[in-house]
Amino acid sequence: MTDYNAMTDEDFRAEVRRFVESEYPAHLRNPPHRLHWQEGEEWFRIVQKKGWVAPGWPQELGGMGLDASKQIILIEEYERYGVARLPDHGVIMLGPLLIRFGTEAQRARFLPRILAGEDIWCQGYSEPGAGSDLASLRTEAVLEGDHYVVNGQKIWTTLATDANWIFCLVRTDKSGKKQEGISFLLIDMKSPGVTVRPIINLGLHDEFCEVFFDNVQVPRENLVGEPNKGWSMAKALLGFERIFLGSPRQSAYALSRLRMLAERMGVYDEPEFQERYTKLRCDLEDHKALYETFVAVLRRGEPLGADVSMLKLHQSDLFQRITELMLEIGGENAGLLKPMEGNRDLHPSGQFIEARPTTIYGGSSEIQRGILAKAVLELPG
Amino acid sequence: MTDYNAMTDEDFRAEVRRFVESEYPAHLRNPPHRLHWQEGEEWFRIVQKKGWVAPGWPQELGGMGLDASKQIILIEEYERYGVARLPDHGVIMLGPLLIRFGTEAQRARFLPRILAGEDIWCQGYSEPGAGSDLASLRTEAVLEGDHYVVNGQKIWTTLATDANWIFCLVRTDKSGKKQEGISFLLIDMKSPGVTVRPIINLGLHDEFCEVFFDNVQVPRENLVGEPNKGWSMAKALLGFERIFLGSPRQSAYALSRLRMLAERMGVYDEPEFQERYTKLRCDLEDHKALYETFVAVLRRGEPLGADVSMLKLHQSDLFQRITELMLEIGGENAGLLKPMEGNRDLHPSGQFIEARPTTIYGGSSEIQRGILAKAVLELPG
Amino acid sequence: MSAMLEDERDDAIRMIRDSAAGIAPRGGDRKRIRALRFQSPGFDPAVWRQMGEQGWIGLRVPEEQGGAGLGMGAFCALAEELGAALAPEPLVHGALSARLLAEAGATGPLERLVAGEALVLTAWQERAGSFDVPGTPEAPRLFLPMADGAQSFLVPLRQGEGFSLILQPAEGADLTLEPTQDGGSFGTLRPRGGETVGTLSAAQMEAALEEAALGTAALLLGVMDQAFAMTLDYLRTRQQFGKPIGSFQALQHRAADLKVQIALGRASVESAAMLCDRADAPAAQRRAAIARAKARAADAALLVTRQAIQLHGGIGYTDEADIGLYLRRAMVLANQFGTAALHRRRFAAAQPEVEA
Amino acid sequence: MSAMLEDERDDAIRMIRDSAAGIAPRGGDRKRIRALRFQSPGFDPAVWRQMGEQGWIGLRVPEEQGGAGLGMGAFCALAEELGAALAPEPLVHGALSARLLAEAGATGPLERLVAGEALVLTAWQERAGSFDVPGTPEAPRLFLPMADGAQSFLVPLRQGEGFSLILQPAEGADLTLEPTQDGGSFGTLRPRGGETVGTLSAAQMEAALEEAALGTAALLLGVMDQAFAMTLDYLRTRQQFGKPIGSFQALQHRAADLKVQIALGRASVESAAMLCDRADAPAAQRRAAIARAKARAADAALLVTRQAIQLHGGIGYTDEADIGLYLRRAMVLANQFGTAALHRRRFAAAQPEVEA
Repeated sequence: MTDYNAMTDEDFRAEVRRFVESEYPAHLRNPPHRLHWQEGEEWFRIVQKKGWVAPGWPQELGGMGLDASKQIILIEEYERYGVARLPDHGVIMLGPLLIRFGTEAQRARFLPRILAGEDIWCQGYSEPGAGSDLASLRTEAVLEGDHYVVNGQKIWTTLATDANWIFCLVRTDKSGKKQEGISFLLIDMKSPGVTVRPIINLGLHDEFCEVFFDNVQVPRENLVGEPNKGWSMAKALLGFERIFLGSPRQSAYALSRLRMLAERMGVYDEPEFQERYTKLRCDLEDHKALYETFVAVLRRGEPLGADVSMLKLHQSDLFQRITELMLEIGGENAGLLKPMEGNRDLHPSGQFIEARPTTIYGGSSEIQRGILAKAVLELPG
Repeated sequence: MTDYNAMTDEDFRAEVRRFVESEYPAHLRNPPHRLHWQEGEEWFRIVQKKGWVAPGWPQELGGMGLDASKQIILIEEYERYGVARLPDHGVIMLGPLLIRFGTEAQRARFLPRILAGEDIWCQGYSEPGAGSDLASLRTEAVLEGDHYVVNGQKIWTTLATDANWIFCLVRTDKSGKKQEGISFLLIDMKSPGVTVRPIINLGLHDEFCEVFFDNVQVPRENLVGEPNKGWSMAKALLGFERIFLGSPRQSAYALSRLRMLAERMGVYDEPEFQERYTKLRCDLEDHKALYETFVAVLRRGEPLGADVSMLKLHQSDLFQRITELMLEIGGENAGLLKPMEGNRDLHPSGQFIEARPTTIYGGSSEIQRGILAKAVLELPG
Repeated sequence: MSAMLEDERDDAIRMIRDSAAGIAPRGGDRKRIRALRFQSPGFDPAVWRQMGEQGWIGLRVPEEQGGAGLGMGAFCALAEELGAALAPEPLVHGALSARLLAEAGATGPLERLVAGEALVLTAWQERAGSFDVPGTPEAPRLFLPMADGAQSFLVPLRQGEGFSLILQPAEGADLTLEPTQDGGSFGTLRPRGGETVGTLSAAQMEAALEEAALGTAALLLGVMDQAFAMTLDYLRTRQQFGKPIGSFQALQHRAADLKVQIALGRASVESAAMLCDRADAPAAQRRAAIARAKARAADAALLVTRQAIQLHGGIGYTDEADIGLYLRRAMVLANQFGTAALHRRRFAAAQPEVEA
Repeated sequence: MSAMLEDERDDAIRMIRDSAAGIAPRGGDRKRIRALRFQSPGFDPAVWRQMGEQGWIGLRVPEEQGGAGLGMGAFCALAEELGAALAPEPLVHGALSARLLAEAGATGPLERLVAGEALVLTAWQERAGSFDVPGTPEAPRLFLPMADGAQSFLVPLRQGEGFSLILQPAEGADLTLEPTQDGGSFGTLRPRGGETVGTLSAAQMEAALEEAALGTAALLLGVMDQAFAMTLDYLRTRQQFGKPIGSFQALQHRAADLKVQIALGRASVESAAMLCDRADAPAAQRRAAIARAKARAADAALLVTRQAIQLHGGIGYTDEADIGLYLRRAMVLANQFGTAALHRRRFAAAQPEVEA
């Protein structure tokens, strides 16, 4: 097995770059929406063959065993090349959780199937009544003998239609504070009583789903960790991945498309456009510099603080502002449903709509500001 | 006596215009700060001779007896010509309050002295602990025999150094809700125990003062209206004058100076400047249009609603944005304490500083947004 | 305008709003909107006929030519209501054609159009984001909304200082369609054949386009106003952290700022309409007011509808939430008949400097 | 840069911050600032000498020329601390002169300057809001800060592609002063006489000015950082409506947004300094990074200090509240060594397009 961590950063970066440049399917670069499993499976098989499915897992469990610093390089190079994100909740979210909190039996049962692409996992956290206020979730799991009986509804479940398993936060105790009494449960989506309904989003894509549980029987051994400790487990796993919500990739990509659009519309050389475009470029470069300071924290092997919220807050805002300028300069083309002239790079309305949810999902901008105010700025109340 | 209300709007406007153009002292046009009494007395005497000291008071009490519509025309023409505001709390605030809530004796005693320029009044509402939260004021008046004994402190008292009388909101009852137990008291500033301390503001001008009361004896007959009803009386008097906090004058004046500065700095014809300048011009014109809709309400003889808060909110924001652009294009000159080249029209830092408090005084922008949210948009809580 | 004329004008505006509520109720009928979108022709010809019966298509056409002879105040009020209702029928475009046909004296086609028996679209635009009419004979005409529902196209051809107007039947026309975000479509017409129905001066053409721009601003005003009303409802009812989210100060203050923008937009549109209805207003002043109104309405409508999505949270990003329909409509309307930037440049060119 | 060099750099930065705290403590000593403002020369020559003794004025001058030979990371850290402390001593301007004298090999004047025994101001600027050095012999030199405290002026005169440097004593100089908002002054010098002390290339001159621009950005970073810290304190303690005002969500969110701008400003300044300290960084990349940092710092510092006034409410508008001193300093620094707009144009010219 290759000890990637022993490689220099430069060598490892070159290795990743070679890999994607030679093997990544060209037609999948920078897709305009999250890929369904079937759309991206071709790439998954290439990654699988390379043994790179799970960058963060230990090598003895089939992962690459990369430290945070190397994982960032991997992702940077993927992003740079426009590599699509696959349904990856099994690798990114569930795997680390099982490795840290699961039983030996759970690890042995689930991890290999993730690596093999046999189980596709989705994440059941959000609920209709519990958006930004996640802890108020109400999907209930009642222990009856050897089974939990689950009733309730999840929403914003990314690509649930592709998944055969879902990991959920469920309420197992209604006494006490609302953060308590939440457990972490693994549910086979083929179980009777599970219904998935895709939600068509503003981009007219079916990326999100609702998942309904109607007296779904879940074997007791599918509970991960202790009962009623699900909330703290899930929070503990909010690790360095949080940095990626603030990655400059989306904005950098959008800015390059803004330029193409400006050239196509004949406004690129106008001083008014240049002024606004240059401001956005400066914002992006400063964002990259800020992002690097958080990467440096990870490189030093330190955990991220609550101030990482700044990254997501600023990147989503910047991404939106870039696409708003696209809409302004696109003229009537900004009203088109599809790309201009069949050219995917010229799609102001598509990029504009794609940017909308970034200030909502993954902790809305309002939530991020609240975190900053309280946890970082130590403001009262 | 002239019945001004019988004149057409056009005739009355022409009359006002003639008056200011022929009689207003040129050196007092558009002063960079509020004039002290001594600085403006010359103009007061001219107005007094004309009989125009109190536009809104009834003619039988020595006023012009103008209706709201005519008063607006008067003020529009004053503003257009750059007529300075004199210390006018007696005319604008106290007069109407005495006319509505005072006794015959109070009117007879105080109103003529205001018209004669013998009494200069200032307003004692704000306190150090009660800025935006005015109702929490603590200056106390305790009735002892025929006198109230007043102790406490007022702040942001405009031009208190010029005044010989102050009208105050004072607490006369500490039980009950904080809006209750407040009374309206007239205090002779020559009374023992009254101390005035000017506050130097950011513009290095002494427009505001602190006024201290140390066991000040105030005759009982100086109470206006019923005891403990001061709050509702003061609120009832917040009449159509609220529209003037949203007058386009400040922004229009600043915008004209922005243009002069841009020409002087050689950036006026740059497309980047033109774009931003034109946006500000559009903002101003739209503001004027919005302002006119409120003027129309007054012309119809109707009272202003809480939505008049929009005017102040937008005008102060616009004024500030105009002066921020001044600072940007002024280069190093924006750091100068005094006008450039001795030309009062070229003073970016001065205008910038002058714009700062407009989002703080007269109900801060935060307070205005709160009013809009609750009283106009009917949002909960 | 005298007080009496002003009262008459106010009455007309009130009446038109009331009658709009019958065909296109503000809050209601989004089921109809959803049923029509992404279908051909994207609107309901029966409703178009109703609009004709109401006299809306020819609202601005003089009474002696079969129109209602009303002012821009009434037209903007109507457009605002239709914007609020998301009505997909292309009233502003139809009214533009009606005005041009009336000015050119093309009685026959005008009659059918104002009756709602036909849709005539004016094929003036040759370049995205433009507001001028080159009138090039062979040049493709762009961004014709709901073009698959039109019976004919009115094609201006440059002739000296003015234009000759060609009426080309839709049948057999070289027309391609692209779907738009709001469920309608933009057609591209390669003009060919047709008959000349009259001539117009450049000034007539520009004034007509300006009215269409102002009408579009009014549509946008309706869009943002209704989107905001729906958002306020949501803020009052949606609970998070045990409270209605509208009780959170940060959202309250944002709502207040949006309200200011809407109020500015309304003041801007209505003052421009008022100016159009004053016979003595100079053309440059009218042009400046319209330009300002269109720029404000475009920017404010996009701001308000974007924020409406944000304030709706996750649900706002679903297609099934109606609030998204408002964002999509704003995206399509914002740049029609001139972008905000273009209109601000027109404003700067038309409006003499402020006096102060 | 190797890990070892990076550690050394970090140590130098830490040390410089510590030593700054001795002479110019962040939060403290605003009494000193108030005592000096609007007086001549607006700073304390004794403190200037102390700065010399600490090696600050010659921080960037090579050790073999009597300087400390430290990098821009250390210089920016120092400038940030002095900005936070509102120290009026013109360190960035003195350091600019030191660098130019060192590069020109003018040993004598350099020695006195870096020791803090004299203040030498570089009289390069001939036009407001400019960043170029025309070097016109007779042209008045503008915006010389604290010029009444200078012992001499360094006047660049255009000579072929480069400059000759004239050292002109302050005594007898034709110098006029105007007070500045922060209590200092700007001098205008009509150069006359003096002796040539060396020559410089245009590239040397530009690089030196760029360092001064970055140093000014660091000053601004300190100004906004400290103003924000004071504002947070105020938000935590000031009560209204029975609660600390910092518990109001609208103010919390605004504070969060300001924090983001400060963090971007810090990242921008520090990454530019890091680039300057990398021997292999191309000049265009360095120029772009500095331009970006100066533009960001200027805009962010004005935003933060403006909002600091607003968040302080009425008290923030009084001269006796220290928060106003920060706004005034930001007003003076923001446009020094190039405005934000100018630096963004420099960025656009220097930086190749983004790859994506």
